[in-house]
Amino acid sequence: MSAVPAGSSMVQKAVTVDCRVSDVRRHGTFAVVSLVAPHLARRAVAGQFVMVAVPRGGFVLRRPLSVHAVRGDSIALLIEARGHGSAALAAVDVGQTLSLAGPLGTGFVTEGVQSALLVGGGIGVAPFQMLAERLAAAGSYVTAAFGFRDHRQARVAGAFDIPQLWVATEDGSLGRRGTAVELAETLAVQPGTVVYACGPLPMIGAVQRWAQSHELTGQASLEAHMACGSGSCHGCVIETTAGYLRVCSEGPVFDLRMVIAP
Amino acid sequence: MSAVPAGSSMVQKAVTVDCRVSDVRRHGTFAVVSLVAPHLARRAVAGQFVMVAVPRGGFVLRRPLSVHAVRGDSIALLIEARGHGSAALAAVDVGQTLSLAGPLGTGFVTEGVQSALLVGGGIGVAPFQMLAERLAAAGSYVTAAFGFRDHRQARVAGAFDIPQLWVATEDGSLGRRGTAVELAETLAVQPGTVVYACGPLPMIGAVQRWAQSHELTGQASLEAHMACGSGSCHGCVIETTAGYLRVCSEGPVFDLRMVIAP
Amino acid sequence: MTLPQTPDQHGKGEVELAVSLGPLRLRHPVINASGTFDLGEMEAHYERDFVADFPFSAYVPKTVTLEARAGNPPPRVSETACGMINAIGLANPGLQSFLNSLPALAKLREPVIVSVGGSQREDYVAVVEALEKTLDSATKGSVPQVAGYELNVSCPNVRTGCLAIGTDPAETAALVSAVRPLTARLLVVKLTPNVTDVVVVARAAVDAGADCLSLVNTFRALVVDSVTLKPFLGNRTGGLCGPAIKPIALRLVHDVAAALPVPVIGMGGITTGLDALEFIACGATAVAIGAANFAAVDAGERIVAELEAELRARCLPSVSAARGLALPGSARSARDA
Amino acid sequence: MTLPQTPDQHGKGEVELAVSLGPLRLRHPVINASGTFDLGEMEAHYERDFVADFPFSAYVPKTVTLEARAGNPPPRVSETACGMINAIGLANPGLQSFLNSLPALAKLREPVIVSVGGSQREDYVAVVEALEKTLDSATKGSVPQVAGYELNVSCPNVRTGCLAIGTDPAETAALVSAVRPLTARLLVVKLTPNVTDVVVVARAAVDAGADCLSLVNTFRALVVDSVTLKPFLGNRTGGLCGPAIKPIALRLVHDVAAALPVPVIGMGGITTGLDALEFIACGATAVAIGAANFAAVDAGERIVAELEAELRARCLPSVSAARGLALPGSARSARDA
Ligand SMILES: Cc1cc2nc3c(=O)[nH]c(=O)nc-3n(C[C@H](O)[C@H](O)[C@H](O)COP(=O)(O)OP(=O)(O)OC[C@H]3O[C@@H](n4cnc5c(N)ncnc54)[C@H](O)[C@@H]3O)c2cc1C
Ligand SMILES: Cc1cc2nc3c(=O)[nH]c(=O)nc-3n(C[C@H](O)[C@H](O)[C@H](O)COP(=O)(O)OP(=O)(O)OC[C@H]3O[C@@H](n4cnc5c(N)ncnc54)[C@H](O)[C@@H]3O)c2cc1C
Ligand SMILES: Cc1cc2nc3c(=O)[nH]c(=O)nc-3n(C[C@H](O)[C@H](O)[C@H](O)COP(=O)(O)O)c2cc1C
Ligand SMILES: Cc1cc2nc3c(=O)[nH]c(=O)nc-3n(C[C@H](O)[C@H](O)[C@H](O)COP(=O)(O)O)c2cc1C
Ligand code: FES
Ligand code: FES
Repeated sequence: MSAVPAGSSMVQKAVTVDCRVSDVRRHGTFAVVSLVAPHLARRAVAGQFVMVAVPRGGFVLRRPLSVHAVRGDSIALLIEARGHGSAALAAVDVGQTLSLAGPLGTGFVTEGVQSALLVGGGIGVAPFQMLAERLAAAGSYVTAAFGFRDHRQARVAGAFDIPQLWVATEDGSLGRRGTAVELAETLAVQPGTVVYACGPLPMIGAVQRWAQSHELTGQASLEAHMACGSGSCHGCVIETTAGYLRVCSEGPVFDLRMVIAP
Repeated sequence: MSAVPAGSSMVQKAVTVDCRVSDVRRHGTFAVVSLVAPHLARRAVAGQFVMVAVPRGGFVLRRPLSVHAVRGDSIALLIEARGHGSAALAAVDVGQTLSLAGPLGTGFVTEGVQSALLVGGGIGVAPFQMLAERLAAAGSYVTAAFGFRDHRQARVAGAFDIPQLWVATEDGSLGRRGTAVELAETLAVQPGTVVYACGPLPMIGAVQRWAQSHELTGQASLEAHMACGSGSCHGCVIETTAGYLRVCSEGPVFDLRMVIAP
Repeated sequence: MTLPQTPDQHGKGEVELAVSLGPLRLRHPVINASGTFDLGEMEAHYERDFVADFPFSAYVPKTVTLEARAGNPPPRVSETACGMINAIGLANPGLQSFLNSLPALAKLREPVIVSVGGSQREDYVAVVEALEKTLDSATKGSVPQVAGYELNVSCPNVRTGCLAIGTDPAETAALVSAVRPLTARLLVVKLTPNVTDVVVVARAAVDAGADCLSLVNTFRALVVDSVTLKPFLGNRTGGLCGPAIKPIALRLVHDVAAALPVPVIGMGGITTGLDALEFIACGATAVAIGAANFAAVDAGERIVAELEAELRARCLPSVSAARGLALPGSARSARDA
Repeated sequence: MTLPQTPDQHGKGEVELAVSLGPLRLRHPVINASGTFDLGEMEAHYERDFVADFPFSAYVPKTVTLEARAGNPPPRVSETACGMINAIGLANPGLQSFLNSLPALAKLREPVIVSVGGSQREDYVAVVEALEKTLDSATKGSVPQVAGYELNVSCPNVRTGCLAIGTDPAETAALVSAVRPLTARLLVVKLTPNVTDVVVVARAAVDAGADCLSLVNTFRALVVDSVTLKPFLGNRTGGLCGPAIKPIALRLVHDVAAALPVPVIGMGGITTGLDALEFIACGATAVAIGAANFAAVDAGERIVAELEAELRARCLPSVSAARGLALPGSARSARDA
């Protein structure tokens, strides 16, 4: 398989660590879970993920979760209770221990970006806090356009601290009515802006078409069901212009143009 | 199957109830878990059990646990962490909810007993607190002989409040050295005493032989792996002089003479 | 697993739960699996009146054999990861006792499907013959409505017959051919998953006259005693069931429903309404609840309620609208509903 | 599960973990299952030096096929109750790429067992021939110690060959007969559980010259997409593995080990040392770890350590002393040790 690493190449190798939950904040069905993880905090690149063991019986696979933010020795995960596994993870309490393996996957490329537009939908926004901070630290001008189903889902925006953050909801119950891409459309975008997309595949497709029509380059972080999280099992492939690529090791960040979306 | 109910016939029918854990006391690897369960507290006969759902993922069967004691509106369970299920049950905390189905099974016959000797081994002692109280309330003179492996296991005796309670350990590390039956042997036993036995099958066999040699009648509470706990599945049979009988419905209390023990 | 949460769009209107197993109309698709719910015992042990308020749409008693069977030596059950294993060995009081118990079931409003087992063809024949005779001569109202038979050719826990029949298409066909002329009632054959190609056996049963197929019975399995390191069950091996086997059972139901035109009763690890719906999507007309009855005595009605809610949440107007959505030919998706 | 807790009585003395798979001596019985642990990827992603510090006693790479295979359309994996399902479809870069990767494995101290797959007999033959040629002509130290081959005739996720071979005793025998003359190395045949009688296929493989049998591969299964109610996996069906299947796998290993004189590599849902010991009690000489590698990258060494502790706790001096305790002939029990 001709692996075409599209995102930032892995800088640091992964470790498995037991981490103490130091803080939990809930925003609707989302939880921001902070963990004491000096090792991961030092190493992670924005866009990388950790494989987290579900702290309940009956589960055999870890769940991939993006690094949402790094704060000193801690990292934060932003978790949406979707299925059984994420529900158990979002329900952890302060003082509990989670087993994390990471950092894994390619990260976003943030070097030499003058202006960045972060387009996210639903839980896809998770890695954007860290990305926005890293971009800002590198001197980029950062704008974020988040799209949600409704005001309930939009509560997750409360977990973010990004100065230029715009929110839309599909039913118009909060912010502008429409999708994240429709929202982005309304923003004044400088030429040369790099687009960062994260969300369900149809949304990535919409971002791709929009970016192409505006002649913008971009990076997309994709989701897939994972087993190993580290290239062993070939379980997490998605279709790209370069054939099937593994989200866990050739991704999750890919060149936006490579993604084949419906 | 010619069912020969050997213990007290079921007086009250069972219900399924969610019960709040109101108190947990730990004695070594044992936990005394109190639950607010007015319905069960009113209905249960000493020797009956409840089927308790394991409050963790991955388990499909409930676990049978004897009613250890009744205190007002509450019942107490005495749980030894043996396998995965009982470990999860013994680890519950105050405020949690457990699902209980019961009371189930035959209870001990306590009527018209002048003098009672309770012989128990290991976790088999669980139902004896309630039994001792019911016997005492009915005017019986109660003596208990408990046998344990060592002083660690013997810590469970701390969960009991029976005036005439004697303890032996196999390694002599606490109380008399020897088995529960050897301990019983040393006690002055009046003719006509009713023997109540509860514990592993080999111990029941020893009690059986001893009772026979002293011409005492008795009742034995037996253990078996259960699925339904209420007669449907035929999963919990033990061999008796009347053939295979279901511990959950023809037992758990059987006439001591019926038991076929190694 | 997230469905669009727009309660305004659905939740309205009636969801049709009734289904037809051939000529047999069931008020909803959820029945009990043989050997896991004994109506008499449930009545005896629980406060609830299970006869008047029966949770399932048909009652399948424990498999009946010609002679009484004591069953296998204990231990007979053990828990495994997300599953359980049993080696009951068809313990049952035998045909005569079953016939005697029929009047006690007369008040049951739901139809009964009698599960029949045996070591050889003649045993099955004798049981069905005796039942037909008894039912034909019974005065109205003195016996329950026996709607059909389920031939259990798939119990892994008896040494002779049963599984030996169910793993062999010719034996299965011969058995069905022998029983078919004896009754006009619904003839169900309960298939074993312990075969290389379940469709071959299923087809043999249908070609020989079966009206309906039910699957799966349990998977032959073994539990090791962790202390002695010997087989834990008294019978050495047993049958695995419960959520652990659900994905295999779904595949088998899918294969049989895709290949054959008769209705299928799907089972294996169903504990929720969504599980039931998955079997229906794989082509099952009805589903049966086994081990889940042990976890909760009200599993049946909970699963029916959940199934209704799952259909509603997907704007599916009926069980039939969901049936077969996962089968090869089906272009529809629940998303289109 | 309670063992006598008398640390004074055991815990002393060495426990012999080494076992022999025919001529192949392994320092302990725990190897990896094909397709679940890619040494190159583990090295690339994790800080630890897995080559120098290899947790398993032999390395089984992902099944190699003659040509590169892209594998099945996604999604390819999903979690189930106490298990997981996969439909990778033998995605692998093909024989030539595998040959090119051999030097990178040269530093591995443990033997390699090459898993070989294909759609037809000729593919297997071509792969083994090419490997034999490469290995024979390689300068010492430039390639790893390839100790044998595992013929994968049991992958349920490819449309042609593989499972079609493994479910047919005659096809299996023909394949083994074709490969046997090509190599003096250990010839393992990996069996499928998707058959009526695994012993028939196992015997065919042994009679045709297999030195060793490994089992089980995954169970054909299906997961329904809860939103669309269509099959979830891109390949529709997949293979179930993990703790859910352990009781069935134990039974199959037990049956094969009881019937045939060759060593068996047991697998299916092993996540702890006790699980491994159960397979050994059922007659396995070695055991393989599959899905458990996904839950923890250090599963291998943890299981070896736990296995040693379990043996010690039962006063069993060696793995061999535990082997076969659960088999029909064995009068011994771990309690007697
Ligand atoms: C690189 C990466 C980063 C991620 N980062 C985050 C993050 O930061 N925060 C976060 O909350 N999530 C994140 N996710 C997603 C997260 O891993 C999954 O949502 C999570 O594993 C959900 O698993 P679960 O156990 O709750 O649900 P499961 O029960 O496993 O199902 C989860 C989801 O999987 C799909 N699914 C699984 N099985 C089926 C089925 N049978 N039918 C239909 N759909 C099915 C559905 O979409 C469902 O919502 C990330 C995923 C990837 C790959
Ligand atoms: C009527 C009745 C009343 C009871 N009352 C009490 C009580 O009051 N308190 C209490 O603590 N317990 C009581 N028990 C026992 C209790 O139900 C079991 O100990 C409990 O279910 C243990 O289950 P577990 O899930 O922890 O262990 P499991 O993992 O199910 O194993 C529990 C025990 O079962 C045996 N076992 C199961 N599987 C295996 C195997 N593969 N190999 C070897 N052994 C195995 C072992 O003895 C092991 O210790 C009672 C049992 C009955 C029948
Ligand atoms: C304890 C027990 C007893 C069973 N007895 C029978 C039986 O008598 N006849 C039969 O056809 N199936 C019997 N079965 C199999 C079930 O009917 C059902 O096919 C199987 O358990 C799979 O469903 P489940 O996973 O929902 O339990 C029995 C299963 C269990 C667990
Ligand atoms: C993701 C994945 C990929 C697999 N790939 C292969 C393979 O290439 N060749 C093979 O023989 N078995 C393959 N298997 C099967 C395993 O080797 C093993 O037989 C099976 O998973 C049972 O063991 P377990 O329950 O410990 O996982 C694969 C299993 C999984 C989960
Ligand atoms: S999850 Fe295993 S290769 Fe990506
Ligand atoms: S546990 Fe089912 S009959 Fe006793």
